[in-house]
Amino acid sequence: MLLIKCPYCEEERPELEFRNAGEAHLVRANPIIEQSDDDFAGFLYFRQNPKGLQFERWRHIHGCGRFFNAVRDSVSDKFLTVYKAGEPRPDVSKLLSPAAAETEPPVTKRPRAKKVQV
Amino acid sequence: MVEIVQATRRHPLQAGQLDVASVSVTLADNATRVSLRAKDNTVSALSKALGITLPMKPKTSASNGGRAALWLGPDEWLIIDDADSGVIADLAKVKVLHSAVDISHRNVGIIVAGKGAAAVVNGGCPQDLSLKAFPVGAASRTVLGKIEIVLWRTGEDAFRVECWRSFSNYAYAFLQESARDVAI
Amino acid sequence: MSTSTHSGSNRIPGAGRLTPAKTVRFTFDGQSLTGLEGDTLASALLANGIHLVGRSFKYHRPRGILSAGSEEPNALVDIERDKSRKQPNVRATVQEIYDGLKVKSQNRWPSLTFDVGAINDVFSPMLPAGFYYKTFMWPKFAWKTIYEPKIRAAAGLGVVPDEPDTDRYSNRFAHCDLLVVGAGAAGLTAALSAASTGASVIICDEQAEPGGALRYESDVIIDGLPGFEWAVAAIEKLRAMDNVTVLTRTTAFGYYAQNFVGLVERISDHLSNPVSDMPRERLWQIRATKVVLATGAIERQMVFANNDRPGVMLASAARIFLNQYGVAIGRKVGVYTSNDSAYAAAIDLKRAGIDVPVIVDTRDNPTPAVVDAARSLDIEVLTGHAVFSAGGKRRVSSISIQPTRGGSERKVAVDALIMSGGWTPSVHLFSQSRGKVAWDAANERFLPGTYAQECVSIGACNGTDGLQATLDEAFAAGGGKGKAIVATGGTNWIGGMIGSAPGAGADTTVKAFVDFQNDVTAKDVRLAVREGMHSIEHVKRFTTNGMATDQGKTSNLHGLAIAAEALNRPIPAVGLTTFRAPFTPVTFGAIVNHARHDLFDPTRRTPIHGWHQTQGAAFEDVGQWKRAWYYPQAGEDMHTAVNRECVAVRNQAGIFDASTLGKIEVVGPDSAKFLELLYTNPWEKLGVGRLRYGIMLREDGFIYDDGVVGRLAEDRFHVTTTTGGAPRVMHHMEDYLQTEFPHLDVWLTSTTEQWAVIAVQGPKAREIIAPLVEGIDMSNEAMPHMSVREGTICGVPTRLFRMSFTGETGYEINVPSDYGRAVWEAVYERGKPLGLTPYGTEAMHILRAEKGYIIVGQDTDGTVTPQDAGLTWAIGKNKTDYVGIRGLLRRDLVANGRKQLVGLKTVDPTTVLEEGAQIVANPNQPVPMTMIGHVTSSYWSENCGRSIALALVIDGSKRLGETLYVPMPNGVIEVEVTSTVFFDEKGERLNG
Amino acid sequence: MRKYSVFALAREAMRAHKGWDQQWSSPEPKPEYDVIIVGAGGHGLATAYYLAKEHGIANVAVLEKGWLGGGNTGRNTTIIRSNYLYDESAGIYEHAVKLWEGLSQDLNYNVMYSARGVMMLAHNIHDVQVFKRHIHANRLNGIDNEWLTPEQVKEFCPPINLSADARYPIIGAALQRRGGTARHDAVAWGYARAAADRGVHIIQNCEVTGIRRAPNGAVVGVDTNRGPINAKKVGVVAAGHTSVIMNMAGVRMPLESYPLQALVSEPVKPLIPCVIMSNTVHAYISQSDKGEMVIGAGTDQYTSYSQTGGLHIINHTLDAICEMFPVLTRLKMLRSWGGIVDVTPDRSPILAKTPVSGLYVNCGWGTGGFKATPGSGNVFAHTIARDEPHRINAPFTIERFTTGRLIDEAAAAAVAH
Repeated sequence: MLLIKCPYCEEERPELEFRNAGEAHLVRANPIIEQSDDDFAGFLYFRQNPKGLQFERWRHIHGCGRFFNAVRDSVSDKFLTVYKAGEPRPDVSKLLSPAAAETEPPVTKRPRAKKVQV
Repeated sequence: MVEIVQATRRHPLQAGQLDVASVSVTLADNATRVSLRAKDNTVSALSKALGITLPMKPKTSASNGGRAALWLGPDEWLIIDDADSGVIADLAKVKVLHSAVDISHRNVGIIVAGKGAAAVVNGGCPQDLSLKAFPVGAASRTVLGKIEIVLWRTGEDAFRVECWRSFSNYAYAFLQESARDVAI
Repeated sequence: MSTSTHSGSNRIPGAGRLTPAKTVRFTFDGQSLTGLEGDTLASALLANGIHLVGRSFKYHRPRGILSAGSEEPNALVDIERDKSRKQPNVRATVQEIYDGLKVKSQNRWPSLTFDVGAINDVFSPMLPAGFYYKTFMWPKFAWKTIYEPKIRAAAGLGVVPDEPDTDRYSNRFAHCDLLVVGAGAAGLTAALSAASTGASVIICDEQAEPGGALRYESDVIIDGLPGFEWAVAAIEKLRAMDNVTVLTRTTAFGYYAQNFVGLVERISDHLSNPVSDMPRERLWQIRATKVVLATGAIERQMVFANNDRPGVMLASAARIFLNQYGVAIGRKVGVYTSNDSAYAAAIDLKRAGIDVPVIVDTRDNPTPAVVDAARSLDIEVLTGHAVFSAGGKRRVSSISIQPTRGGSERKVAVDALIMSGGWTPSVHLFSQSRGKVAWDAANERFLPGTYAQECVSIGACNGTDGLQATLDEAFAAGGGKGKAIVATGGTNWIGGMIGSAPGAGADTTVKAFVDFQNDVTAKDVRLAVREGMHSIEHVKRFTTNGMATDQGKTSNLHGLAIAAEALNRPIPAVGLTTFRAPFTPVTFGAIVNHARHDLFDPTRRTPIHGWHQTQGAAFEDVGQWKRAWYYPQAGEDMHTAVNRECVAVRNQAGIFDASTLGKIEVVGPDSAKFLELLYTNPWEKLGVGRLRYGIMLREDGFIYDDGVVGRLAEDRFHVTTTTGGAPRVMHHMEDYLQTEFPHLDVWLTSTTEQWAVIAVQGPKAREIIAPLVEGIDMSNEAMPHMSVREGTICGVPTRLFRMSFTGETGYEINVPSDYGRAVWEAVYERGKPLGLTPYGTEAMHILRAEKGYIIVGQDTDGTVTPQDAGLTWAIGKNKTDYVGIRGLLRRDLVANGRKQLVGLKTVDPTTVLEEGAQIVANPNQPVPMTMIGHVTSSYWSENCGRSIALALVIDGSKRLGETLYVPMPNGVIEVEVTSTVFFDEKGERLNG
Repeated sequence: MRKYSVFALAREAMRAHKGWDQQWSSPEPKPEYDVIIVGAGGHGLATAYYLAKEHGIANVAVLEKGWLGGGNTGRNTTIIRSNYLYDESAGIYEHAVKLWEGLSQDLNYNVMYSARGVMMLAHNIHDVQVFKRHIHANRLNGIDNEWLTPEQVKEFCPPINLSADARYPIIGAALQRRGGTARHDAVAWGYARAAADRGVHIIQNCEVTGIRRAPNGAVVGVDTNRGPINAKKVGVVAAGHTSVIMNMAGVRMPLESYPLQALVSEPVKPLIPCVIMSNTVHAYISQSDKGEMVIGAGTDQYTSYSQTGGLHIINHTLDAICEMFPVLTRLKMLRSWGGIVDVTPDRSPILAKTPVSGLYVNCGWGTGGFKATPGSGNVFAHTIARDEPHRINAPFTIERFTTGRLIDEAAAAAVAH
């Protein structure tokens, strides 16, 4: 059972309180109706599924209820960081240097949540 | 004309007797409960109407008289009014943007009290319930066995467990079973 | 030498720590025996001179007791408290005895001493590793009918109980700063050190007493006290501290991600009469900031011919039986070793008055000091010698000794042999934590290498030799201030040999056991290599080495060494089996703990459930809910009851408990905008007080859920979902609200359980409820079909919906749940004289099918679009976005040949189709047939006087009037494709 | 190849089994092969075997980064059945079952295919509807699958809890009698031995690090930790690592890799005579020839390449098992382990050509690939040899995720495996 830091609850909580919600930073096109077949299939089904750093969504469903993003190493299952929905994709190179790993990414006050970020 | 007979309330649980001395698992009295949702900029107006400063820190609560506000999420509070003091009416008067939904009948409260109360809850709740991590007044949505609960520490050895009514028989039975173990 | 007859003839007065007066009676295979309180079954059996305890898995060879701990491969027994509490595969070395304990040996017939299965030992040349892959292939049918049943009957050890377990099991989640696994000298020191800093500490040990090796190390002095006394004092000190939890008889079995460790505490297996509330075992699920592994080392056997004979035992085990339990394992005990540690055992035995005729040491030049110590007690020491074979069958009777380089053989009579192949550090938990082990070539052992978690290994499991060094290391691991205490003595963990001993090498055919329980010999490992199994994983799987219930604690390293030798490769190049949880086998009951019986899964009941019960309703499971299915009256079967209910609804009225329907309150100024995006339907223009049936899609365009939505105010909607769909719909809505449409000012609250829902449907519905309602004008004009009003009923607040899932005039009365039962009863009392009839979900299904209303999940299956389901009308024509809008445009979703929902009428109106039956256009084609659809819903409709069905059929909407066929096992059923509406096609009854 | 038989065994018994050959050799890789298969699991080895046996293409290398059969082949719960709903699925799984039925003899290796029956329990009306839909579709497809009443369920599997007081009482079951289990390692070894005998090179400890392409984009070989190896055709059969390998060729896949855990109990005398699966209480169980209860359930919720999962998944799995078989609570979990399963959005596999010429992929078997091993290898060999899919695997394209023509067994059945 993983221990996951919720960026809203500001502490680590047991995995039982969370639900994984798949790859993060997928872009729902706007207007979606004009998206090409291939692009739409990419959005709907095609995934990075990386062996290594994975950007993924979680929901603290049995906690604060919020969706948020995380960077996790899919080999060690260790979390590098978590960040609120709508915040930009963190710079992985910084996360990987040990010094930077200690500090959390800057938290903006109540951002517009949005998983659409590249 | 048909005479209208006033409908009476019926609690979903019939309390059973738990014969362990050190810790008790009992039903809380009926209470008025509101799921309150609001953004930061309306919190002060709502606090004023409620007579409680809505807590803004995760896993905390605030209470005043029979009313308590439990932080459940960054825009969500569970208001419990044990005193039936008109909390819904008070909120209805607030004009600022918010959502207040009456969930008095949705939830059931169960009180776990006595020596080892934390261990009883830890029979099915995976959170750290040490006083350091979960001090008196702490509140959080979490899980108990296979259900979701709201857990509120009302004393060093006292917790209030809130769950949805159809899960209350499970929660009650679970806590009793765990209490038997803790009392060994 | 005098003996105590009370607790076994081999009990040595004055030896051990048990109290001679405290006797315990137990039986073994029916034989009544006496042991002492604190005995393990193994020590009590040995005290009574019993070495033969079980039979091996494959060859049924007689087996005794190898060890004194959880690594035991041989001494597995069956323990029976009563019929429901039989426990197979119990290690005699772990089970403590209690008064009345009943023990049976396993895997033998008819008896332990005479076992027919032992014939396998004779045929063993035909049964080498993996023999079954090479035979039993012909005749082809025989595998299933002859070979496999025979193999299966022969396999397996114990027997599963006949009756469900009456014991309790429990669970505890816990957190601590430091979890210490192992309460030997290292673990205790680390725990004391950490506890002194105020840290919260949990320390566990699988034994009943603390001390680990201190229980038998007779020469240890710590802090001025004999080792074991120090350990007892230490554990008492820890127990007395508020910040420390001491768990004995507790095994840390699994080390999971992020320092999550699973422990099992055995609470009552050692008690004669456990109290009823007492769980048998307790699962501890611990999250530790830091874990200290002080798991020690496990002694290995010597791999030589017939090393499995009862009476052949690990040297440390003999020591613990003597020093802890006061038991002599024999009168004349030989010693076979390849390292120093066995000398201490020999000396302890000798000092206790046991004859130790010889120490056979494979080394040419052992440490002089230990040899001198032995010789000073008149023990013969043969260096550069090996035991080539053990004699005897049900108990070792002699050993054959030869110089390792060959030479004349000498036979020495013994009644027990102790052996030491050296010590294997217990890196199991470290490996489970995803740490990488490193090969210590000098000492031929794997040690903790790279750590993956916040964890540290100390003492023997870390390869630390010397007691003082261990204590220093342990003290530092605990983080205490100051210095570790002073200690002397202790076991030398270094040295020994891995692989086959002299006389069991590649050129021999002897049975030198590597894995005792699975009967894997050194030659089996070599055969695997010869056959091309070059990875240790292949060797392991081909020979089953290390896969028995002891999980290879004594065999893994030997097997690896033999394979490496045969491959002529260094050990690390052959690999090491990764250790997986559990460390020792864990009872299912402990893992399941509370989740049995009523706590297996919540049973959700509506506020009106009790009433249904009083009416004798049958219930059906819908997700976790129990729903009233039908209400049989005296003499009625289901069919009759359901027909009666259906007719009553259409002719008078019915009352139905719809409380399980999911409900979500959508509040905020952007609510309508939000619903526009989540449903196919338009919502902006829905008036306050009006209802609309909504369809929700997934992004792929397939139907996800449906339900009626009411607008209570400009900024407040009451959304309903299907019963099963409620949680996922809420999650789906939150997902879009939080991450795709966060600019909308909307909040969602689940109100499923806030409201009890009482549906009253039928021509008399209004007449029945109107008198109970206050504050609402229920006239057709003021409150038409598909509207909602708020008022009171029976004096309590209600949200009154005028809607119908039956096609009749209908209402759904929402009242706060605690009032549900009372309002239901009031409505029923009021309606009963008018013919109001309670109906269940079965009647509800039929009534809606008569009207062609779909049930999501029954008439749709996750591959159905609104167009397929005939719900094109529910899609907002001018909408440019909603979830699923793009998915619906995909090529295959707009192509011809999709399955569409139609009605079916059987040509014979009395034939009711089976739900799930397949439909073909040509019934005369050969199998495999081309299927063009299937029946989704099918019922006898008493109201229509015939059977009715809904089906998904390829291009169904173009087939109205066509005849199709449903081939069943006993004949083909002819059906006509029809509209989906079977009753009141114009829908006039809704507005009655 | 030295033939295996009871006579050979007897002969060898007399000379201490010194005469057995290596079951497969461990050759050094050649610079070039006709076909490279990436992944020496059951599916990959079967592909190589059928390439050699049925298509005359024996100049094949199977590259394996670890040890053969060490991935999901050696980590699954060995359930075999073909009672799938859709014609496409029924086609491929039934093709496999037909091959299973003669596989030991074909390979001259006892893979212990044991048609003990797979029983899928129905606990509610929805289950009944779903299973009956399967049964009728199977019947018209010529695949055995029958409905059992609760009494027949009990008769077929006596230790099951049929009590009406059970939380989810059993109200019937679908039984495929030809379903069952096989010995997973033997399948990998049997295919490896038979393929090697026909000249296939099985190269273990050889990790593919790149897919080499010609300027026109076509595949020309692979890079490995043991150097480059040329081949005009490369078949990727890498299960949980498919996304990683395909990414080397720039092909993104509709796949996610999840940890799937399984466990066995200590061995006990025969109790459970068949395979039992329940979707509603969610677990499955069978008893191995050795006597161990072989138990599995669902995946962990997050993607991972770690081959480990959480204890809570084991908790839930055993909850369900003990609910179905209350007599099992005193059994003990002996081993638990995890595999990495590659899951497609419709839970059906992909066996197809790819947008890259000469590159073929066989993946997406999710939690249930073992049962398909012979059929999958057989039609994949055809696809590679002829550069066009076999009739049976033609529907299992990558393009279906663009057109929407899914083969959604998950949606239709709500049953895994």
